[in-house]
Amino acid sequence: MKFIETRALHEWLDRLAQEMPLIAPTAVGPQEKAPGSRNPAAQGQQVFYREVEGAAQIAWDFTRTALSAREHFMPKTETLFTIETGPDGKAVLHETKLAQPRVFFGIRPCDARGLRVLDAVMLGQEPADVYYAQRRQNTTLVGLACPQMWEDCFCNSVGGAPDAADDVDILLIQVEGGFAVQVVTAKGERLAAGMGLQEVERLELPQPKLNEQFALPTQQQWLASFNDVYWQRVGDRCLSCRICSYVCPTCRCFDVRDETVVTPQGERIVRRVRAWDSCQGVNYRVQAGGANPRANLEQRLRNRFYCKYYYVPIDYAADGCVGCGRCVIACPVNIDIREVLQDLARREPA
Amino acid sequence: MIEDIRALARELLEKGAVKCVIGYEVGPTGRVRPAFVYEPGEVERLIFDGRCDQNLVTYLTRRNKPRKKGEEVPTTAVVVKPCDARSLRVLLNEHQVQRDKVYIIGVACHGMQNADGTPELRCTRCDQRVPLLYDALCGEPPEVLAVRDAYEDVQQIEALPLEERLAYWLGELDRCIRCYACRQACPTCFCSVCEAERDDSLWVGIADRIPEKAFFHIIRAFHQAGRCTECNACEAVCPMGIPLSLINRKIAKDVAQMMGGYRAGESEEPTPLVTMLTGEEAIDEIH
Amino acid sequence: MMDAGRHPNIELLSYSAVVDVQGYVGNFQVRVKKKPRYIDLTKCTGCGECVKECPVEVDSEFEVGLTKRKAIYRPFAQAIPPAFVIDKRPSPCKSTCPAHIPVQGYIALIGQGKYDKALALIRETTAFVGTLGRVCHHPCELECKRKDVEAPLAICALKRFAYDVAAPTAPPPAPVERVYGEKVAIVGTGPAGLSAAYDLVRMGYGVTVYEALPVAGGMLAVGIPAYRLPKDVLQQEIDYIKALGVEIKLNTPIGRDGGPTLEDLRRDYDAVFLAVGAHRSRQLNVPGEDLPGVLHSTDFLRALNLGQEVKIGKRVAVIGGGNAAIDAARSALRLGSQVTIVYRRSRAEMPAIPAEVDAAEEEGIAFHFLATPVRILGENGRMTAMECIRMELGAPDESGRRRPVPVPSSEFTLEVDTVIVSIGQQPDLAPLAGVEATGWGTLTADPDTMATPVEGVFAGGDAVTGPASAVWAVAAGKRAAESIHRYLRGLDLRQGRVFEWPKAADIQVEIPAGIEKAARREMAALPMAERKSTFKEVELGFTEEEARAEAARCLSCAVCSECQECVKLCEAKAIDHNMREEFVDLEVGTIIVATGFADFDPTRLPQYSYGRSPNILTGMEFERLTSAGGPTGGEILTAEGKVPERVAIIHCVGSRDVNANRHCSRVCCMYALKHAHLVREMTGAEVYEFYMDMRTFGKGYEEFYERVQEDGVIFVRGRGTEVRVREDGKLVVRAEDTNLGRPVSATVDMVILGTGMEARPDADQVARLFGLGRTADGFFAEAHPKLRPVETNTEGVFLAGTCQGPRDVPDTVAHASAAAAQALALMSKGVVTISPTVSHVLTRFCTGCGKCVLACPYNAISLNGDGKAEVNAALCKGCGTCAAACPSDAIVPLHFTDDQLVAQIVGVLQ
Amino acid sequence: MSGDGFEPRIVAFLCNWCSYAGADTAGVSRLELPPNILPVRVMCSGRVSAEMVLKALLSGADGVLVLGCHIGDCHYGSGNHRTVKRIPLLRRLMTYMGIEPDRLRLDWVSGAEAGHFAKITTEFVEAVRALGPLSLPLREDLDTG
Repeated sequence: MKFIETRALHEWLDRLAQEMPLIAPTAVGPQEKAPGSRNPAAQGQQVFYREVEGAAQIAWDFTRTALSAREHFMPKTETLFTIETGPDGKAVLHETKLAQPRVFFGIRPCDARGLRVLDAVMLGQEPADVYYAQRRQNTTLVGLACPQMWEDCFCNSVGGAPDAADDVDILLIQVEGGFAVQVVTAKGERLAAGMGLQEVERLELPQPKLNEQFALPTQQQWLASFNDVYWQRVGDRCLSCRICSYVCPTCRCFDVRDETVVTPQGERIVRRVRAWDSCQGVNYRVQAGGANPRANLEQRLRNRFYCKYYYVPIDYAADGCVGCGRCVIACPVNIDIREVLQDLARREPA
Repeated sequence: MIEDIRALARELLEKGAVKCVIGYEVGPTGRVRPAFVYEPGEVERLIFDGRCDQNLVTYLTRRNKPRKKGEEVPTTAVVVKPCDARSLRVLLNEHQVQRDKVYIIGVACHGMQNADGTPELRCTRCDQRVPLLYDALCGEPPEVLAVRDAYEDVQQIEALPLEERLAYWLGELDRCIRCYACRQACPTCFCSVCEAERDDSLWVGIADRIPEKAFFHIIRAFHQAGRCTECNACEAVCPMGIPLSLINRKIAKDVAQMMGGYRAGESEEPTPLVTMLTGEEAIDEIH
Repeated sequence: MMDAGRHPNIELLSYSAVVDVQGYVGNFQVRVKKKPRYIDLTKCTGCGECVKECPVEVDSEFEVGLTKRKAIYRPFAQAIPPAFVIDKRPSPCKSTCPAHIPVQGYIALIGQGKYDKALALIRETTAFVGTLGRVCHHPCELECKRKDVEAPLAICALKRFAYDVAAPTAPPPAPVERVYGEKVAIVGTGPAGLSAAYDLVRMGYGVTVYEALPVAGGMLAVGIPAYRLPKDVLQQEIDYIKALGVEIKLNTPIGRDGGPTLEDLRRDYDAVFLAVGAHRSRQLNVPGEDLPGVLHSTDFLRALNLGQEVKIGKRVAVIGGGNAAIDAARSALRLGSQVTIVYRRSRAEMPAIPAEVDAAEEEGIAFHFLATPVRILGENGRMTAMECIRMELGAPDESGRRRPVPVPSSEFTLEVDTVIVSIGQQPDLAPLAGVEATGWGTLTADPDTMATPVEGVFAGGDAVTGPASAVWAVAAGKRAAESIHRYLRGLDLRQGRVFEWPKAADIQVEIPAGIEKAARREMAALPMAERKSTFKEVELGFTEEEARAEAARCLSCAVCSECQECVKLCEAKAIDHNMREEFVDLEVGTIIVATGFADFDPTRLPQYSYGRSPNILTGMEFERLTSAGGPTGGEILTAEGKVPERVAIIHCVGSRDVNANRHCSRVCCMYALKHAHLVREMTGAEVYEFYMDMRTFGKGYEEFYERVQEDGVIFVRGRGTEVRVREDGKLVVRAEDTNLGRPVSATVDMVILGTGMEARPDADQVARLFGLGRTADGFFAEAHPKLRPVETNTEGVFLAGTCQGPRDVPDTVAHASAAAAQALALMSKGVVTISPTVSHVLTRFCTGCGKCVLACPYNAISLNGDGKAEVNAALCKGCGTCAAACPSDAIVPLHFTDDQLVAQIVGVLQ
Repeated sequence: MSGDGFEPRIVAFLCNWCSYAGADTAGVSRLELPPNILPVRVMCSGRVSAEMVLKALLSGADGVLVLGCHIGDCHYGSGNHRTVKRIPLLRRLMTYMGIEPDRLRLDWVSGAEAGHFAKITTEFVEAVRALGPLSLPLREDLDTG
C-alpha cells in the first residue's frame, strides 16, 4: 500500500503546478454573502474545479463542486475554429489549439465515473470528437475519495461508491497524517513516479459512511410509465430551467453555431462555437419548420429521467447517472431525482 | 392560517370551483416546495410558514393558456403573498392571466425567514402585509410594518468607483452558466422564446462569455423596467449565487425616481415605459 | 366660390368645426360640430330684411373693425352660402335665470323704447312678468358682467318696468285653440302650478288647476305682503293665464274636505302636476310654544292677505332669517307693533333678499343675530318673555353655511308678547296618498324632468324643493309642462333637453376697452312714514328715462338679444332661435386641410405704432378701404375724411424679422406695389415704399413693378424701422436707406403696413386633430419640400393653400388644384398604396402582453381573439416604437427589422 | 486628431425625420463633422431599443449616440417620449454595471439644426475620446482549449 504525507503531497502539487496546468477544487466568489440564505449557492463561496497555482488554493474539505468535472473536458463554450481575413484579403481558417498535458487533481469518484458517459458519446463511435479526445488523453485524473456519502448523495444506489477507484488514474484516500494512494492506470504510474510515494505495510483505510440504498425502477417500469400523468404532476412544479443539466456530470448535449464578431480593431471574424445545451430548454427539440415534439414542459422533464436511466444504458451500455446529488440540491423547486426513482420503482408494472 | 388555507382549498376543490390549488408543501427531505393539489383529500399537504418564499404566481402564466387551441382554461387557486400579488397584478395588466380563471388565496404575511431563522432581507424593507388583490384572505396581518425600501444595497454599489463596479459585476457574471433559472423563476419573464435564445443568435450567441452574459442580464433587467416587483425569485434560484436582485432593484429604483414614483404591480397602469407621456423635464440625463 | 357652393357634389358645412378624426386613408371617420346658425339654410333667401329691426350692433370682422354689423348678419357680401347667421353667445343673465328668461332681449327692446315688445318677449317665457319683476330674488343680477365695470344692471326692476308700462294697455289675450285632446290636472295655483298651466295651455292642452284656498296664486297671494306685491298685479297676471283657457277651481282641496283624491285626478285626467307648495310651518320645539301669542308666519301672512283679522301684541319677536320672516316682521310693523328679528346665524348667512333686510332695518326693525330661543315664558297663560341663548358659528354644515352652536351660559331674555315663528316650511303631503316623500318631508321627483315614481304624475315647486324663491317655482312649472307634453306625446323625457346651462363664471365676455362708467339706477321708494303705517307698495318703479338709461348699460354679452324681431320680419320663416349645435359624422376617404393663415398682428411690433393712430393701417385694412363695398365706398381717405397727400408703405412687417417671423410671406411685395399703384392712381398722393428687397417672382410681376416705378412711387431700399405719431397727427416714418447708407425719414398722412402671413394660432390643435406635422415657421408640414408638396405624413390628408406656407392667390389655386387632384387620384383608384414600412407580428413569439399596443402612437395594434398582437397595416406608419417595446422581438417593422439593424450596426463598426 | 491615435467609433442612431435630416443639412451646409460618427438610420428614435445600444457597445463601439426629434416635434407624435424614458434608464443601468455614462448620449436635433448636430457630435466624440476605448473582455478565450 502506498502512502504520501500531507506535506509531501502539497509540495508535489506546488511543483506540479509549475510544470503543467493543475486543475483542482478551489473556492470561488466573494466570501461575504448571505450565510442564512435558503439558496445554498448564495450562502458563501462555492467550490469549483479550476486551475490552481498550488496546494494552498485547493479546497480540501469540500463535499462536491458546484459544477462537475465535465466543464474541463467539454467546456461550456469552445471555439472550434475561426475564419479571419488574411493579409491578402483571402479567408484564413485557424483551428483551435489543442490541449496540453495537465493534471486534474481532486476529482471525486462519481465525477470521474461520469466521464464514462461522455467517453461513450464523444469517443465511442467514429469519428471521435478530436477536441474531447485530446483533452481526455492529455489529462491525468487524481481522484480524492469521499470520506463519507454526503447528504443527497446516492452513488451507492446507482452502482458507484464514495471511494471507487474505477475511473481515475490515481486515487487518494485520506488517512491519519496523509493519504493512501492507489495507482490505478499506467498513466497514473507515470505521474506517481514523481510523487515520492512511501510504501507501507498495512494501512487502516476508513470505511466511509454510506447512505441507505434504494432500488431503481426496472426497464419494464420505465416503459410502462412513459405516458403516465405522473410526469404532468412532477412537471407542475418544474420551472424548465437548466440547472439540473448544467450541474450534471453526465449531461453532454451541445449546440454548435457559426457567429460573426467584430473585434475592437474593427476586424470581422467568423467563429464556430460549441456550447452546452439542455433538453430542458423549450428550443432544444425544435425542428426545422417549427415543429416541437417536446413543446410541453413535462415532456422535457420526463426526457431527463428517461435519458439517464433508459436511453443511455441501452444506447451506450453505461450508467446514465452517477448519484452525485447535484441536481437534488440545486433544483430550486425540489424535484428530487431519488423521489422520482422511488415513486416509479413502487409502481406496479402495467 | 394553515387550517384556513386547507379548509378553503378543500371547499374550492369539492365545489369544483377550481381544478387545482397551488400552495406550499414540505418535500420528503424537509425542503419546502410548491405543491399542486387536485384532490380535496390531499389538502393536508398544504402548509404555510416563513419558509414559503417561492413566488407561485410564476406558475399561472402557463396554466392560463390553453394547452391546445380551443381548450378551455381551467380555474386555478393560488396562495399569494403581498409581494406575489404585485407580480400577479403585472400579469393581469399584461393579459397573461385571466382574472376569472384565478382564485387568489391571499395570505396576510408576517415576512419570510432565511434558513437560519433570521428575517429575509427583502421582507425587512417591505411595507405590505396584505395582498393588494385577493379573493379570500387567510390570517391576520401583523401590526408592525417594515420600513419602506430605501435601496441601501443598490446605493452601496452606486457609491463604488466605476472601475470597481465593473470588476464586481464581471466577477459575479463570470460564474453565470446561462442556465436561465433566473428567467424561468421570474413571474414576469414569460416570453415564449427569449430573445437571448433565438436560433439566429440575433443579439447574443450561444457562447458562455462575458458579453453574452452581460447582454442577457442587462436586457433581462431592462425588460423588467416598470414590471419587476422585486420578489427576489431570480436571485433565490441562481445556482451560482449571483446577486441578480441588485440589478433588477436598481431598475426599479430608477423607474420610481424618474417616472413619478411608479412601483410595478401597484396599479392597473402597465409599465410607464410604454404608457407615460410626460415627465421628460424630470429626467436629468437629457442635456 | 359660387360654383363650388352650387355644385351638386359639393356639400358645404359652413359655420362648422371638425372635432374628431379617426381612422385612416380611405376610411376616415370625421366628426363635425355644426354650430347653430339659427337660420335654416334651405329657407333663407339672403334678402336681408331680418337685419332691419335687429337692436344689437358689434364690430364687423370682415371689415376688420372699420364698420359695424348686426347680431344677425351675412359675414360678407359674396359669402357662400349667401345665407345669414345669428351671432348668439351664451349670456350670464339668461343662463343664470332658473326660468331662462331672455333677459338680454327685453333689455335691448326697452333700450329701444319697444316696451310692448319687451313685455311680449317676457311673456313668451312666463306669465309672471309684473310679479317676478317685484318679488324675484334675481340671481341674474349677481352674474351680470356689468358688475366688472361698476355694478350689475337692475334687471329685475327693468322687467317690472316693462310690465308696468306696457301691461295696462296691452290687449287681453285670446283663448288658445286646443290642439290635443288630453287634459292635465294641476294641483296648486302657485307660481309652479300656474306656470305649468300657462305653458301647457299654450301648447294646446286642456288644463284644470285645483286650489284649496279661496284665492289663486299660492304663496304669491297669501305669503307675500301687499307692500311688496300689490294684489291687483298678481290678479291681472292670473287673469291673463285664465284668459288663455286655463280653468281654476278655487276652494277645492285634494284628498281632504270632500275634494277629489289624487286617484280621482289620475283617473279623470291624462296627467297630473302636483305643485302644492310648502305651507306647513316648522315647529320651534321649545317649552312654551303652545302659549297663546305664538304664531307661525305662514298663518299670520295668510290671514293678513286674506283680509282676516289678526291680533298681535305690542312687542313682537320674529324667529328666522328667510324672506317669510322679513315679510312677517315688516307686516307686523305695519300693524303698529315694535318688532325684533331673532336669527341664529349672522346677517351674512340670512337667506332673505339683502335689499329686503335693508328695507326692514330702515323701517326700524331690530335684529338679534346669533341668538335662538330656548323657551317662551308665560304668566297665567299669557306670554311675558322669550328666553334666548347666544350662538357662535362653528364648522360649515352640509349646506355650506357655518353651523351655529350655543355659547354656554349666555342666556338672555326678551320681553315680548307675540312670537312669530318663521323657521321653515314643509309641504302638507298627508292628503296626497300614493306619492313618495323624501326624508325632508318633500315630494320625490326627478330634479330634471319633475317626474315622480308614479306613472303620469309630476311634481315641482316648493313641494319638491322645500321653500324656495318664486322664480325657481316658475322654472319647475315650465320643466314639468315640457315633461308632461313629452309624456303625453310618448316622447323621451330627456332626449334633446338641456338641463345644465353654462355656468356664468365659465362665460367669457370681453368688456370693450374704454367703456364709460354709468351708475346703476335705483327705484324711488314710498316715504318712510307711509311705509310704516300702510301696506302700499314700497318701491315705485322706474321712470321711462331711468329705464332706458339703465337698459343702455347692457353689455350685450350674448350679442343676439333673442328679441325675436327678426323672426317677425323673415318672410321665409327661416329663423329658428332654438336651433342647437349638431354633430355630423362623416365617412370620408381623404381630407384636404385648407385652414389658411393668420394676418400678422402688428401690435406685436410696437415700433410701428399700430393702434396709436387710425391712419396706420394694415394691408388688409387698406384693402377694405379701397373696396367699393368698404366703409368709404372705395375712396382712399384718412380717418379725418381727407384725401392723403403723402402715404408710406412699409414692407416685411412681421416677416423676415428675427423678432417676429423669419420667413418671407411672399405676397406682401406685390400687394404693397398694388397699394402704391392704387394710391397714386386714386389720390395722386406721394407714395414712399420702404422695402428690403423687391420680390417680384411670377408672371407679369416684374412688369408691374416697373409700371409702379413709372407711376412715380418713391422706393426707399431699407426696412422701415419706426413709425412715430406726431402731436398734429402726422406720421413720421424712419428707415435706413441702404443705397445711400444713411438714415432717412418721411412725414406722411397715412402708413400702410405690409403685414405678413403666419400660421393660425390654433394650428397646433388642427395639427393634432389631423395628425399633421408643422415646420419651424408654424405652418403645416408637407410630406416632402420638393417632391410631395401637397401630401402630408398622414396618408390621405392633403394640404391646400396658405395653411402649408405663404403663397399668393394663383399659387394657392394651383396648390389647391393639386390637392384636389391627389384626392381624386385616390378616389378614382379606390385603393391606396401605403409605404411598405409597417410592422408585422411573428405570432410564434408574441405573448400578447400588449406593450406594443400601448406604445403605438397610431392605435394601429390590437390584441386579437387569440390574445396575439395584430397590426392594422393601413394605420401603421412604421415608426418602430412597438418593436423597441416588445421584449420578445415578436413585432418587426419591415425594412427596419432587428436583423437589418443589427447587420447595420455590425456593418458600420467593421 | 489626438496624439495617442485613438479614434473612437461612435454608432449614432438617427431618426429619419429630424436628426437624419439634420445630419443631411449639416452636410449640405458643409459643416465640419467628426468622421467617427457611424450613422444608423431608424424611422424614429422610439425604434432604438436597449438591445440595439448594447449590441453596438458589445460589438466594438466606444460610444452610442441616439438623436431624435425634439419633444413635441416627433413625426409620430409620441415616439420620442418612449425614447426619453428608455435611453436615460439604460444609461443609468449601464453606469451601475460599470460602463462610463458618457458613452451613451440621447439628444434632440431637428432637421434644421445643422449647427446643433455638428456641435453634439463633436462634443460627444471628444467626450468618448477622453474616456478611451471601451474595454470589455470581447475576445476573451478566443483560442481557448
